[in-house]
Amino acid sequence: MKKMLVIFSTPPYQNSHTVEMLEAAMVGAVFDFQVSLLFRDQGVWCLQNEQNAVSLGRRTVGKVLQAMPAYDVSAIYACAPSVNAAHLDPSRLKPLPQLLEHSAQAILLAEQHFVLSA
Amino acid sequence: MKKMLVIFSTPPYQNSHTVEMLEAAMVGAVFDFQVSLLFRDQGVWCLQNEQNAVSLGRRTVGKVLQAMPAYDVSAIYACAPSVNAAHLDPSRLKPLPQLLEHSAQAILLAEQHFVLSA
Amino acid sequence: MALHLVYSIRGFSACHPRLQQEDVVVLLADGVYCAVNPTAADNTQNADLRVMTDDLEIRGLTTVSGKRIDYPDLVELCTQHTPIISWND
Amino acid sequence: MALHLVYSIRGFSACHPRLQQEDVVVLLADGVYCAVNPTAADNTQNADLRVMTDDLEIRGLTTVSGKRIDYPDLVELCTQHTPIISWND
Amino acid sequence: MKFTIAVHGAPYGSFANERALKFCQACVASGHEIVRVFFYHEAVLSGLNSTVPPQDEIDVTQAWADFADTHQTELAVCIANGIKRGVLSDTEQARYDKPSPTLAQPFELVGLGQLIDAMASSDRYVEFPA
Amino acid sequence: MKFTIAVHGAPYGSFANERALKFCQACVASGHEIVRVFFYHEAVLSGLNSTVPPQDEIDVTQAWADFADTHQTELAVCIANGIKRGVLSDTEQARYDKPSPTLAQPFELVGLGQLIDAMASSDRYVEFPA
Repeated sequence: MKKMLVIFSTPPYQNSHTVEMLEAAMVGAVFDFQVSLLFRDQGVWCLQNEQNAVSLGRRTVGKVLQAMPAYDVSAIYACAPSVNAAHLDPSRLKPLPQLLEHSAQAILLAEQHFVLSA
Repeated sequence: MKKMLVIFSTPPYQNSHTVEMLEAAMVGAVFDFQVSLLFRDQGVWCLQNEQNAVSLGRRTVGKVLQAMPAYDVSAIYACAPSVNAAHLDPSRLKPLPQLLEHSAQAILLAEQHFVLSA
Repeated sequence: MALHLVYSIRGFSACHPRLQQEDVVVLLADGVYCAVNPTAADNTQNADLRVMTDDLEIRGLTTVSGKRIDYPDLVELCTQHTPIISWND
Repeated sequence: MALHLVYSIRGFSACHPRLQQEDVVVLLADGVYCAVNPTAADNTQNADLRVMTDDLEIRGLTTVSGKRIDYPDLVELCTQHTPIISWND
Repeated sequence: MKFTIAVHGAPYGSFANERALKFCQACVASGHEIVRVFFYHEAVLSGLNSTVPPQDEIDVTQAWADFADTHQTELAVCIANGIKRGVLSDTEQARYDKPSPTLAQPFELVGLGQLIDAMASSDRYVEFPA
Repeated sequence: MKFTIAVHGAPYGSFANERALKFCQACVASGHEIVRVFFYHEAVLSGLNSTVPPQDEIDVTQAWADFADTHQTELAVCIANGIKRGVLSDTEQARYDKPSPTLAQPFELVGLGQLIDAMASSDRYVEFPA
């Protein structure tokens, strides 16, 4: 089974790439890739609860993210130093990520066949 | 006479905006605006000598910049702290900019009617 | 006095050292993260800060520093200041 | 071992703490500025660095650290490493 | 007061158009005049006549067209930035022998002089980056 | 070896296409196979048939078409990312009742499954960001 990691490093409404890359992750899972997501740097803001992009006329990233487990994208990681730097409470992130230090992220990267960046 | 400042904060080949904004500066000068350029942060790399974008099949930013004085865009400023941070030798920049500290940049901004950012 | 429209955290870092005393700073788009991040907020204590409510709500942000404004307030601020400078680093 | 394609100075900052010992780092596009900037270069001493000659010449950069490569070399490096990761912060 | 508005960010790629539209609506609601909306950089693509936005999402091109229709606002697409990105009026399509015009109504392809001209007669210039 | 290439950056806005083309040329010159070039995000616009590049600058769409012609390479434009940005095949143009098709030959509009499918049969995946 091929392993695919998708990395998110920008805040959710900087551009449309976050939603578009989540779609790629879903399709990867549908095609039986083992898909993981890693949120690092300002990408950790994607996990902030209670987003609502209705007033923008666009899709809400938080809602698309919460549909991921239904598509068998269940490994959701966040960079621990990035979560700290953003002063986010990790227990309130949604979906709840596994926190990884930099060294654990290096190991995660090394395990992949394919790495995509939003 | 209306004063217009164009600010460049990205390196010259990050995207096409640098060349496109230089075109706006030239047209501003043709229409008798008093046009200044300010290069700050990674934008100071636009002033690096001997660029050559022929292998990209695109226009060379350094050459477009050197045509600016012919269009009466003669006030070319660079952020002194940014030039230092990039370890650039200010005497070798082309065209030769006037170096401004942050406080002088604040005064320059305050004098403008219009500020454009690339 | 100038009006500074700050579109990102890095935009605030670029804007901040180039402010004059009477200038007003509007945090909008991803600039609103500066209003929740105490590290950025430290620097903002000298600045007259406004925060776009719309952009806070889109991003799920609630407890923030700075005076909240909406689009009509932003238009009003634009009429009171010149030049208007966008910071999008 | 992974191959890291670094497209910007900030991309290098993001890549560097996530490197493993045998990984190779290619500086290309605006990532080549890391090869002339001693501040960035300090961090690069532990990394096995390659620099795209084409991107140096486009930007007018000459005196740099790191081994220079061209596109055929980059293809060769890609065949020797997996995964291939782009850093474009 | 008179405003010149510049939009720099791509439709669907960025959120610049959505923000600029909200600003323009508030602007006219407060009794101000928008001399011209000028589309530059990737924002020229807001004037493309072939976009199909996802269901339940905003149609940026239509939203600008509706705004312009209601308030008689000029939607000006930079011709130099536009034609290289594929936004062609009937005239430009014929000139360059391309398959079909791609500029949506009521957008117009104009030179950069029209940006400077609008600024010269405006009290304020507000830019919406990507 | 077999490669899947992804391009993410806009033509004329970014330099992603220029870099990806150089990489692809070196790739086939070294005897490797490119299973598919997949255009995503703003790079879908590389498949637009109406772009008019500035004189003396590269024509990105034509350069890809020439490359594909020489090496029988598949140029795949993500259909979801493409139609929202205005890149329409004959079929999509008819389906959405738009004025004209805008997809250049020999680009094709395909689903995301075609990206994953190409990756599944490739040894390497290389991405060219904006």
